[in-house]
Amino acid sequence: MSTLLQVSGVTKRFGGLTAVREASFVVKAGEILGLLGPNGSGKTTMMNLISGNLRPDAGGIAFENTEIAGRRPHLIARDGVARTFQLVRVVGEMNARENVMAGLAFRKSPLWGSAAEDEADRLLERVGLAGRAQTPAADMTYIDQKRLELARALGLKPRLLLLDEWLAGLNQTELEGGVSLIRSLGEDGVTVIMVEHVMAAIRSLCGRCVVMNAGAIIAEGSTGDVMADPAVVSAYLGDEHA
Amino acid sequence: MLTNAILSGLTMGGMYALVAMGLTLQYGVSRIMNLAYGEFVIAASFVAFLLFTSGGLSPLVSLLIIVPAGFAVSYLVYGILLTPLVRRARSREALEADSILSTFGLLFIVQGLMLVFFGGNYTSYSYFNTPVQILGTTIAANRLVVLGFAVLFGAACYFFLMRTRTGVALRAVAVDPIAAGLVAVDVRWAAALAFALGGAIAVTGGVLVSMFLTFNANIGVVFTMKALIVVIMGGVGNVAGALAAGIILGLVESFVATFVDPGLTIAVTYAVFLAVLLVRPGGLFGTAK
Amino acid sequence: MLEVSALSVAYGKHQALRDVSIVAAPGEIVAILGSNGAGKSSLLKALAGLVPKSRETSVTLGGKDISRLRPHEIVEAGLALVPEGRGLFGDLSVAENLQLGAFAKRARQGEADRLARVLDMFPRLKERRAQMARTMSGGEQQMLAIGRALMSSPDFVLLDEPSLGLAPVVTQSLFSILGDIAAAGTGIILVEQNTRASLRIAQHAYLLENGRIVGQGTAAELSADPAVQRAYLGL
Amino acid sequence: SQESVRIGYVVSKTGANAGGATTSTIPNYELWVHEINEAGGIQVGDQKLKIEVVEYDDRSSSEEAVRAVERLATQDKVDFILTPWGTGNNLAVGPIFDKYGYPQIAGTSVTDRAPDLAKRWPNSYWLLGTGGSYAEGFVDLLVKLREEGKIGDEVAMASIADGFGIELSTAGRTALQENGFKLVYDQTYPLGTQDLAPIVNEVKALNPDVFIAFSYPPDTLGLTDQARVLGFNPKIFYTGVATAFPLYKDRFKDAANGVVSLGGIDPNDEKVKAYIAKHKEVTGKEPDRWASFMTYAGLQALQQSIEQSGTLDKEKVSEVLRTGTFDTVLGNISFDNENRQVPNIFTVGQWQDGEFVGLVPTDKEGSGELVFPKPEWPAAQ
Amino acid sequence: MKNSPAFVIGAGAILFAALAFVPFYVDGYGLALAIGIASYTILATAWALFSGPTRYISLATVAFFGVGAYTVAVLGEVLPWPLVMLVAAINGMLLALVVGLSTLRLAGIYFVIFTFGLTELIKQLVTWYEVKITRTVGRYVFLDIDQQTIYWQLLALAAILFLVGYLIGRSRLGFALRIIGGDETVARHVGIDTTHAKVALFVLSALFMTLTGAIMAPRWTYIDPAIAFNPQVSFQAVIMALLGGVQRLWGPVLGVIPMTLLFEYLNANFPNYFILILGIVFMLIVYLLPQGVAGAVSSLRAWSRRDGKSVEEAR
Ligand SMILES: Nc1ncnc2c1ncn2[C@@H]1O[C@H](COP(=O)(O)OP(=O)(O)OP(=O)(O)O)[C@@H](O)[C@H]1O
Ligand SMILES: Nc1ncnc2c1ncn2[C@@H]1O[C@H](COP(=O)(O)OP(=O)(O)OP(=O)(O)O)[C@@H](O)[C@H]1O
Ligand SMILES: [Mg+2]
Ligand SMILES: [Mg+2]
Repeated sequence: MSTLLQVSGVTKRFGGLTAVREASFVVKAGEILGLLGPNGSGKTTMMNLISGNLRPDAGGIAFENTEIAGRRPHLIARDGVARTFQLVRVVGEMNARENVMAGLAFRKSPLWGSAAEDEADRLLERVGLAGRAQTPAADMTYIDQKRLELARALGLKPRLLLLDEWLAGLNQTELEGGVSLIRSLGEDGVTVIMVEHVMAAIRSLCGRCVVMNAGAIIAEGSTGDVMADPAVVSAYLGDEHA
Repeated sequence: MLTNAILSGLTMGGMYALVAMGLTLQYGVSRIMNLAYGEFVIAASFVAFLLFTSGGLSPLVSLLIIVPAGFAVSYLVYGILLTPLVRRARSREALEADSILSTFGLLFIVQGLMLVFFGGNYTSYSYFNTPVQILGTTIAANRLVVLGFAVLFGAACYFFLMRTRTGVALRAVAVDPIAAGLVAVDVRWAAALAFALGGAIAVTGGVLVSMFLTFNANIGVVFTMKALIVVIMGGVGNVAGALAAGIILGLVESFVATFVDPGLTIAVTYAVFLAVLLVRPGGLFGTAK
Repeated sequence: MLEVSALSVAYGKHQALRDVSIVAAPGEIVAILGSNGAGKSSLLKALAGLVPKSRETSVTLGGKDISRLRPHEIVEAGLALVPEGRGLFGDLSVAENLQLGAFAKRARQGEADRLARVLDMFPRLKERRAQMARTMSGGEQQMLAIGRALMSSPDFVLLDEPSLGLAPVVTQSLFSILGDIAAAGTGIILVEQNTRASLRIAQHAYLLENGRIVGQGTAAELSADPAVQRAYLGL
Repeated sequence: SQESVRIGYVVSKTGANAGGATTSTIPNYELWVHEINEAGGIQVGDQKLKIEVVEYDDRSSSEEAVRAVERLATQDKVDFILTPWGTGNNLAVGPIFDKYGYPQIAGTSVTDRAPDLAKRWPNSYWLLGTGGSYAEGFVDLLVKLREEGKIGDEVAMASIADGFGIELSTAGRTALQENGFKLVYDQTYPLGTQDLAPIVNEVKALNPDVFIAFSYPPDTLGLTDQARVLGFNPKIFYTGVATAFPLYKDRFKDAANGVVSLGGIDPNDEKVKAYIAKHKEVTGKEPDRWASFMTYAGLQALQQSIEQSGTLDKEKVSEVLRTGTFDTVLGNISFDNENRQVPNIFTVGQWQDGEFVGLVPTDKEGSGELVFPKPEWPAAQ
Repeated sequence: MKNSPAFVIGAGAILFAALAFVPFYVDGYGLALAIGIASYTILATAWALFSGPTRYISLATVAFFGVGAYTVAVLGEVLPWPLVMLVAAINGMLLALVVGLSTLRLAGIYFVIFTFGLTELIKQLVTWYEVKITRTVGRYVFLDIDQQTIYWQLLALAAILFLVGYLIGRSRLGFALRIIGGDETVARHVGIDTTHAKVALFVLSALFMTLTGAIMAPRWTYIDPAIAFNPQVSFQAVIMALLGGVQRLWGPVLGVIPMTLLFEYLNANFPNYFILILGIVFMLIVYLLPQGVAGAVSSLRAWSRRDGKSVEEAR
């Protein structure tokens, strides 16, 4: 598998706090990579750095062999990196269809007009929001808003999808649906980096994981190996998952 | 000349800061963008003038009447006129737009009342205009009083907001009114309190500036805009910021007038204000989002 | 005792809750189970006074009717909510958020002790007392929200998905902390997607579907119920 | 034939210009209407017609003034229109007065273009004249003082940065320089300046014999205040608009003594005394000693030209206005045919024991003697 | 059918063509009123073009308006009229570019007051320049442009504005702006160049404001900074737009017309209590029409439509 994303030596500081410290890892095309770590270890910050929401203080990020570190987010998005947010962000006063059209209208090969509407409805259906096209996003539950966010991200036709705790808050049945949705994305050839604290999902979806702690990467490798790593167990998983 | 400039700048700056502090409470905590703010300032000036000329009451004494009255009137304004808007507002933006519109109406009403009662004439009287010698320069006592009040109020407000429980509660309301309810803060009470405190400060400013500024029923908006500039430059809801911003603007004004060109004073104050925002989009002490 | 009966909530035409009745005893953990959109959050918000309840609704806490009170009065009466999305004061520091937690008059006494307990429970908060809440990580904010609710010395805490976004190791300790809190006499109404863990610590549970209570029982009974197992436990 | 004379006007009752309009314009309009109606009306031909007023507020905006005058002319169809307050608004409404043939008797406009305007709009009268006439009149006075050895060459000048201040200061600067004065301080300050201490401080340090401020009411009071607090007492202390207001006298009492400004009256003139008394009686306050007089004189001229022509026909009344002589509070006046201003006004006056006495032109009847040097400021209360 | 672009544009064209005949049917006052309405319609609509979707409340309206007026004051007697307009347009757009680029990091009230401060700065600088350099603070504009012509120019400008606004509302640019107004971070992450979009629309809206100032200037004969840069104009435009409703292109005009007529009515009937009564009326409007006039019209329409439907169902 070829390398899709290469993060090398990235550092990000907030005032005196180093949120990400000389982190390096690679993401291969087509894989679903788990990004794990205790709360406050820098996972969301890492997502922000990749998507261009933050600018690294040092280090490089190469996407398809092009340097994207510090580029403005809209350019990165057009290059094919889409994301969802840990605390959902949808445009509340727009309806679901319009929210998804936001993802379609400004990508590299934009869709507009009725083509965009049709595609938006198709994506809504894919994430489980069929028939909700006219619902204002503000009136949807948290979980539905997360679905909506995913549909919007898919609208960008991403080659790399960043999911920040997208499965958090789903109950068992819903979780199963979510897991198979992400799996199907992988089958469609979308590369995914997912931050998640739900271990069952990580185990069933991710071939490889990267684990961060206090901003640094403490483990990288196949999911099984990583989960057995004593450092990961003590810092993150706790005895229950060991 | 330097001490002159500094002193004159400090006194004017103190006046700006004092007037701005009330607005920063009203906007910062109660989220009411009070466009009628300056009208309250001027209304107090008129009342002080009236008490002085017809009753011989010193403005400093009349503060004892006018400040509680300002507090009470503001409390009622909030309770009666603004609470319905607060209740119906679905978002911060909605409340902002509504409060702009309704206080714009209030501005007209207060101004209209002043016109009816006092006419459109310029009004001016003189109190405590005695020269005081400090550091080898002369300054009018009434201006020193304003500076004193500004520092006093600034310190008191700062202490109140940062150190007292009620103060922290007011700040909490400023940040998130819904969450404030969840920690047992009576949001309506807190917002009305902050609005009324702001009103009390506004009228204090009005009484004090009436001792040396010429005013009429139409210049309220000048005070509103100046106060807004100071509030924004200091960072919304930040009393220390308002004090600092007011004094900076006062000093800039007097230095430009003394050493550069009086014709540029206002231009430079605006330029400084804009420059501050360009560098710190959340104001001097604000947190940029 | 927290007793809720005939609770209904509507958002415009949309009826989110219908005739819901639940009870919880002091020191008891009551779990509310239900799928996405069932109305769990609406239930907690209604109890906390954030959304209007229908006229028939009755909520009593220790015998006192609190169904008509405003949010701050409800906290004062002894019911604290940790809402979905946390409801922190983003621009205030961690310490100030905690201080505000004890704003209720009932919470003034013993504030220092309670603060010490909360900081023990979540050492990360101790390290970051001066940090602005907005800049804390997702999980750190969750800790702060729970800590803040405990500061009000509530008789009952309403927790809306407290483990959301917490690392597994923290989730584990959270559940054991919840057990401790309850053991110390504070009742807990727990809305939680981590059904397995919540049924483990809960004494009692309700099943909510489409805004109605469709089942209830002891935690053990529900854990054994095949329908619950299928829908919520993934067995 | 009609039962009343319809008189319309639009003035700034609110907004930035309201202070000026409420001082010089509105009370005089009210006084004039009151007097005429009290006397049974205006004599038009063989009948006495009472005045019926239609008034609007222009909210200190040129656009509103333009629209309101259109309204007066085309909707209300008033017989005559009184002018708005201020230079800007009088210029804005000029074309409309002209279009509908109304005489425009402006009592509160100072503009160097007055002569041009009178040519452009043949029915327009600019009673306050040009900025130059005030500045030059004052400089003449200074020249004389210097000749008498009373003052030196050094003059400090501050002016407000708007049309009025700039016209006067430009004319003043030219006249001063032509006459060999040295401008040790020559600065402008913007409208709305609240802190005048820096200006007074700096000027005081330069210690000139003469201080001139072409200022507006709030700054006139502020400058005087600061000069007094800071103990700046030049031999000649000249401040601009509002010095001649009763407000100034009320505010500064004895301290006003010796302050020089634009305008002025002959306090011994019976007509002047009567006007002041009547103004006070009807409006509750005294008139200012400058623009109020021109405004009122203009109203008297309008009334007399209506009476003399015996008709409400605007053409005919205008004809009389252009050519006639009128008995007014300013004495017998006729409008200078060339540029339609009143030649017969005081351009410089001084507060002397509670009255603002006209000094220049010195040869004008009733002109007073300059009190020199300006007395010390009395101790502030 | 009713919403097809051809229909909407055609109907708009007919409406504007009809409005062009207004000067032949009204007297001077009627024309003055029409001019007032037309000018504020352009200002408020142009304001809402940018501020409606983005929710950035700009108080810089009069900065552009004043630049237009001043350009005429300076060049009106020097250059032919079309050229004057062109220069005004360029000035206004350049200024908007600077303002737009410098305000990118500002949000909320900081943006509001920044734009106000900027306007005052411009006014002060123009004053200072005139005082120090040209020594003519008040400028005289004697141009032979009659009132009808001013009206027609405004009408043409308004027609172009509505056309442009309509097209933008249907375009990706308009959509991008709505997303920016909803959540700027989201906008950036779906590939919107927020800087471009915001600045482009800001400049466009400023262009219309500038031209309005230029067209109106000959009405006043005399222009000084206080007249040209009167902040009241900015406030009035904002208030009218908010009152009408900014979510729809035709919203602001629903604020402009009643407000203008209300002003006229009160001014004529209560010249001495004008402000007081205006204030009271104003507050009543705010309380009674929470969604603005356009909102009220829309809900009225929705209500009548629902009503219609229920009648059908009953049959
Ligand atoms: N803007 C900021 N200013 C200051 N500190 C910040 C800022 N953003 C994040 N941090 C800090 O950086 C650290 C890393 O935060 P980040 O959000 O990346 O954590 P995370 O790994 O996503 O945690 P979680 O699993 O809880 O979401 C945290 O300690 C957080 O408090
Ligand atoms: N403010 C609102 N306006 C309109 N409808 C709402 C509102 N809040 C919630 N709803 C609706 O009420 C229903 C119940 O919502 P609620 O948030 O209580 O569900 P929940 O059980 O907490 O779901 P989740 O598991 O997704 O958190 C949902 O259908 C939701 O769409
Ligand atoms: Mg995170
Ligand atoms: Mg929920």
